[in-house]
Amino acid sequence: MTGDDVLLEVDNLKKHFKVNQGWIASLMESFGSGSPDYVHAVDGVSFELREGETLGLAGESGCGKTTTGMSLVKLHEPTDGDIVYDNTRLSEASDSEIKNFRQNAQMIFQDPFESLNPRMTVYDTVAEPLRIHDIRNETARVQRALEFAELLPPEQYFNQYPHELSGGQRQRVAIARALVLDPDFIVADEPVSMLDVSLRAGVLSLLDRMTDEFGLSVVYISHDLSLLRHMCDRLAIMYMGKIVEKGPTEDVIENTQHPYTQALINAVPVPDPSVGRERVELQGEVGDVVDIPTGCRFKARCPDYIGDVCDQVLPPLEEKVAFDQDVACHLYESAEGYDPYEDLTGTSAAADAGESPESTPADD
Amino acid sequence: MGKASFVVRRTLQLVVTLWAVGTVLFALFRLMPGDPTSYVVSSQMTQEARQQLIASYGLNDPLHIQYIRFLENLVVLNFGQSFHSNQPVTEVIATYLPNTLVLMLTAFIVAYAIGITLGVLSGWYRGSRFERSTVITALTARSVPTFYVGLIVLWIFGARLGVIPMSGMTSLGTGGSNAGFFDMVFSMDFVHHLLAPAVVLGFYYMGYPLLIMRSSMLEVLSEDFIDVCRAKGLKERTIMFKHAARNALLPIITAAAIALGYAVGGSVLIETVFAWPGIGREMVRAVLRRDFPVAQGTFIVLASTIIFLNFVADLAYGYLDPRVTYD
Amino acid sequence: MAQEEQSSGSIFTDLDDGSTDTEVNKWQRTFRLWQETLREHWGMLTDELSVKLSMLTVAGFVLIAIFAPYIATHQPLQRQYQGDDGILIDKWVEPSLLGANSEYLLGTTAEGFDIFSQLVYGTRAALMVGLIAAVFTAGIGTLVGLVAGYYGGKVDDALMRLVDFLYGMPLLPTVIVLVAVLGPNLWNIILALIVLQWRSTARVIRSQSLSLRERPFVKAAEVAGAGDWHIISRHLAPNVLPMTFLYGSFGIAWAILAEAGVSFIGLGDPNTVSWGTMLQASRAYSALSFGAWWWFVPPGICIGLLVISGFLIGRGYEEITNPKLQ
Amino acid sequence: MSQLEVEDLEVYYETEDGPAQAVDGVSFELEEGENLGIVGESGCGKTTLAKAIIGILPDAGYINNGSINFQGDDLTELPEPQRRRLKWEEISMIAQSAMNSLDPVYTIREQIVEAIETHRPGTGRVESDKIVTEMFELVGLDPDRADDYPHQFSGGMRQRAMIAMALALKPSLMLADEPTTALDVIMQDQILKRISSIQEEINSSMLVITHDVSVVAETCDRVIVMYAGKVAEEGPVEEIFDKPYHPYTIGLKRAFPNIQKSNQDLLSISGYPPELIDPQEGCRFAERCPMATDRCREEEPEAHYNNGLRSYCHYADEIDSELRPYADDSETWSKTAAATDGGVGE
Repeated sequence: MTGDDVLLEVDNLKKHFKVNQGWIASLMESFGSGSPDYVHAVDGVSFELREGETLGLAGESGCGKTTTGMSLVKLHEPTDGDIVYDNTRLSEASDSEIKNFRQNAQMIFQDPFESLNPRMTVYDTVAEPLRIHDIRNETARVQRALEFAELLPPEQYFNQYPHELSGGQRQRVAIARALVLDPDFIVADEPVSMLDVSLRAGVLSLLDRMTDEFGLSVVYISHDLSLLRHMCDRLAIMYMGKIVEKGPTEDVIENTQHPYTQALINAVPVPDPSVGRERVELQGEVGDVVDIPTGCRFKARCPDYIGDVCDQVLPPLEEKVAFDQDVACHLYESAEGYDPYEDLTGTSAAADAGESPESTPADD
Repeated sequence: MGKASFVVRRTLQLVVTLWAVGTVLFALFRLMPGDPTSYVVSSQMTQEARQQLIASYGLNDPLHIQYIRFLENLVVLNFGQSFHSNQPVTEVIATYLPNTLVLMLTAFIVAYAIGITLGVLSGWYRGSRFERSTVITALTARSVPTFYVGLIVLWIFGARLGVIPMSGMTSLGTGGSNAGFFDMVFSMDFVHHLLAPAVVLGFYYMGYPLLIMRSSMLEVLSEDFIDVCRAKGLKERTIMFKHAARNALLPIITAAAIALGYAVGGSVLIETVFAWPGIGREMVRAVLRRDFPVAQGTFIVLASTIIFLNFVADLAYGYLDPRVTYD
Repeated sequence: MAQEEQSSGSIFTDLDDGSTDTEVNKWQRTFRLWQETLREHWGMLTDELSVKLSMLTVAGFVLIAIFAPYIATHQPLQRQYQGDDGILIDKWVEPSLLGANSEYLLGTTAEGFDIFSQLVYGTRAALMVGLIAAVFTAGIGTLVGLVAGYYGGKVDDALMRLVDFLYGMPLLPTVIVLVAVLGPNLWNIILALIVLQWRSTARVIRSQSLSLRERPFVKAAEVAGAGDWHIISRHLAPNVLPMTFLYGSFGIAWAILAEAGVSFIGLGDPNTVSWGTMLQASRAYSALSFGAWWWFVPPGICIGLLVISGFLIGRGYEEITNPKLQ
Repeated sequence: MSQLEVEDLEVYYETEDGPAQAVDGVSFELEEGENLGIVGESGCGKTTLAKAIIGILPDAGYINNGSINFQGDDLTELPEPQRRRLKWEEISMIAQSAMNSLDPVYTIREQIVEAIETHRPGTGRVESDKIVTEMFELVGLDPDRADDYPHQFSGGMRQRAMIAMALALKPSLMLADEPTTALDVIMQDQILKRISSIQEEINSSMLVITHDVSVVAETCDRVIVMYAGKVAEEGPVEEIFDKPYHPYTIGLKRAFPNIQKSNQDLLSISGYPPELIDPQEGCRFAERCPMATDRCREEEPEAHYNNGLRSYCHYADEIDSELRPYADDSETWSKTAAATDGGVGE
């Protein structure tokens, strides 16, 4: 059902968090009097992860990229939708299937000072996953993992504690821990954002070697588009819990379609004073994900707001005519001929019909 | 959700906690090993007097009936009669509770005023000799048993120097029953009696707020906005009190609520040492005399005072910290 | 081993044959983990002068408690008789330390007991109450805190409501009532303290576990498939250990103070001597007005010394766990 | 005489095992209305330098040597009352994470009015409210929200409130310590644009401290690159980015991704910044520098001048021939002393 080399498929994933209330409020709620609010952190996200591919998840803070990443490794149970791994839907997977999935999905975190247990030596930290899945010849595997993470000679690091290591070294131990089970894919949540610039490239080259030498797939989560351009084969831009644009990195960055992606790229400062960049004045701030507006979530800030269709009809993320990337925006006519104007309720439909949907793409 | 619903929710919680304390007490006296009635009757009574008394207390009724009656009495504050003096327990409470409140609250307020100020200063002048000495005094205040300090104070100032009265709340013959409670409280003689126990109790209470305030000050002083205040060119004193102390005050409120649990214990001991006619001392005497209704009644009053003061502390916290949004 | 059909370049391929080489077994690792943590804390703890002094004091008291029979000159609860015809009870004897020619170092009480021996045997009662109560205070509190903090939701709510209820009970009066009901003996006092004292530990450990629960290294263990108990014992417990020790040492201090208080008001254990019962007796016989300060001053000093040592050890530990407090 | 002249300033921190030399002999000048950027990685001393200029060094920090001349007075010598009068009136600050740079228990208005009344005791309520409203409009905030508490503002709004407070007394020098690090890229863009437009309007000079090379490239006229407490290189922003004359700047430029370039291979400088407690002699970058020789390890480099750039490197003049041609391939950077001393120690 999925492409031959697709490792993982995310199918309309949703994750909502109940706004936390005291026990009295939940008491009142069980009597049906109070209705709980939900934070719609991830609100219907679908994408595929192919083998040996690095997929970037980009967006401002609060857009749901980290929650999505954590749902991929089952740190969160999806509220709706599902994740398909090895042709099994994880929500229906048996315990042994879950245990096998756990061996093949690992994660690297942002803060090097918090991603290692301060009370555990490097050896214990890297060996722990092996012990959980009781895989034998632990010491040899730990050694190999540390060597791959360029912590040479590995034995010297065995008995060291995290507080004796630098930020870069800690992040390498975290990578070794993620690798030791020889997983199929790794979710990396802003792995280098807390490292000094001059040290980042060293850690990033590790992630590259993982995909090239291992055939490992990486989901790279970051707000730093220039870094993502360097690292990722494909890119997905998220806004308020949904993907607004997804496709090969070069297409998404070089000929951007969605107005939000365009604003995001224009806002990135360039480390070259001689080159100017076109400044798009985008007002306001990211919307509140508790009571979600109707239609397109970017409508309040969108420089190319068309009218009621943006206001009422949620633009689906789909193949658009004449581009390689999928875009969720009414500016473009969808390849499969879906016409958003039909869903328009009320009289306003007639007024908008006149305006042809193929108005010129907004970004030039 | 607003303050109103917080108050409602918190009162609900207050009632539930009170009910829980009452139930535990009910269970304590009835489900304990041995014959529960042994607490109710005193040994010299004849057999039938004993049965008659037990019947009058309905102790042979099924448990749940007793429980319902117990709760009804609780609500209407009727704790039955004292064996010892046949006085209704509520009367006993009415006479002794105010004395405890006067002693405890004076000591509490004095202790918190001194404790907080010393806490602010020792937090600000960190590493100085002043800070080290205040911390040591605070620790000693919490380490040496309060009744022992009372004994020593009584011995030195009472027995040896005769500066303070050895016991009681008023000298004999002055506190006539007609004198109203309030004019008694403000009479010099009462203050003279109050001085020693209040000071000893205050010394015991002072340690806790001082240490909490100091660590809370240290926490606040590492915040960025203190640097910004310095950059704004404010005087050191303004930063210390207006910004640092004001923020450091917040944890003190919750700490005060917890400290109340210990405060009552302290006042029970001090009342015993200084023979101060407070409800704590009354409870101890009732327990020793196996005067079960008075013991039960005084205990419930003490516990509900604590729970109520906790409730007040929670509300006060809301006013002091704008970030609390009661959701 | 995970199914190997596609990733040829895995650096682990040649290790699949399952040859066991120098395996470091699991228990040895766990033991080393805890041993390392404790040694590290011990090192940090003992470089503080006040902590060293208080440790010496506690050790001193422990020695006295162990060798009490050899140190004490008389049986603590045995009346002393004077002279050969043995009928006269030695009451209110001046302490030989103050120059009186009596054989009692600190003199005798109004009932004719040797004060010095009572003081020595009192150490046993204090340490017994202190240590046992502290172990349970820290133990139960940590367990409840860890479980509430880790599982959160309904479990957390239920446990924390219980803690709030316990906080509603004033400590000493509740112990008094419990001891009155259960009968005045040392074990009942200890039981009453155990029931009440774990509440503050639970609340602190719970808030620490809640914050540890969200740390990436716990998430990483979860992702690797670690079970709840594995995470609690490997990741939460070692990081919560300093706080447990801290509240353990505070527990010693509170327990001793509470026992002294309960004994002082007359609910102490009649057939064991403790510093609290000594003070109660001295008050009952109004040693104050007799000026027999050698009767009621030493017990108070012993309590103060032992309790302040407990606090100082605790504070030394607190400064390790929270560097801001230095 | 330029507005701010810092002459071989040394700022040390007292630690158990000896003084940490956070700033070790830094000199630079700032003209009226100029926009100077100080860029460097963590631990290079840029924040300590900023705190020394503003006058909020922590107790453990002290100025060991050197002077900070600001509009004629040496701030290090000035007695406390005068020094305090200069704070915020002449030199104001925009802190990094406005998250906790505003006192949580007072409203924004109260905190701004406090700054005004401290320095101009006479101003009445009406006057200070007018300033608050004016400042709010200047930074693009709705004046009616001046009575909110800091926690009711979003990250971007709190940063604007910080800027409003910094502008309240129309200072002649504004010091921004990582002003946009905690913000998302779109909010950062809005804030940077706002800061530069305000700066022109009130014509105050600005000192921007950041680790983000791109932010400096877009906002500053001149740049100082700092490494391990010393100035590595200083000069106009165009020249420094085009052809730097210090190996560290060259390496740093290649470690920074540029969104406008496709498939660029990033480069990392092996090794890590040296200890600040009795650091070794000579150039502090020697350990990680591909051109390092024994001379670099013993002798401290003086300033070399190449087309307007002041760089502290013995071989600054030979950079065009020795390093620049091979600077792009990562081989040159991996055979430095730090890389070869057993394991990638970083």
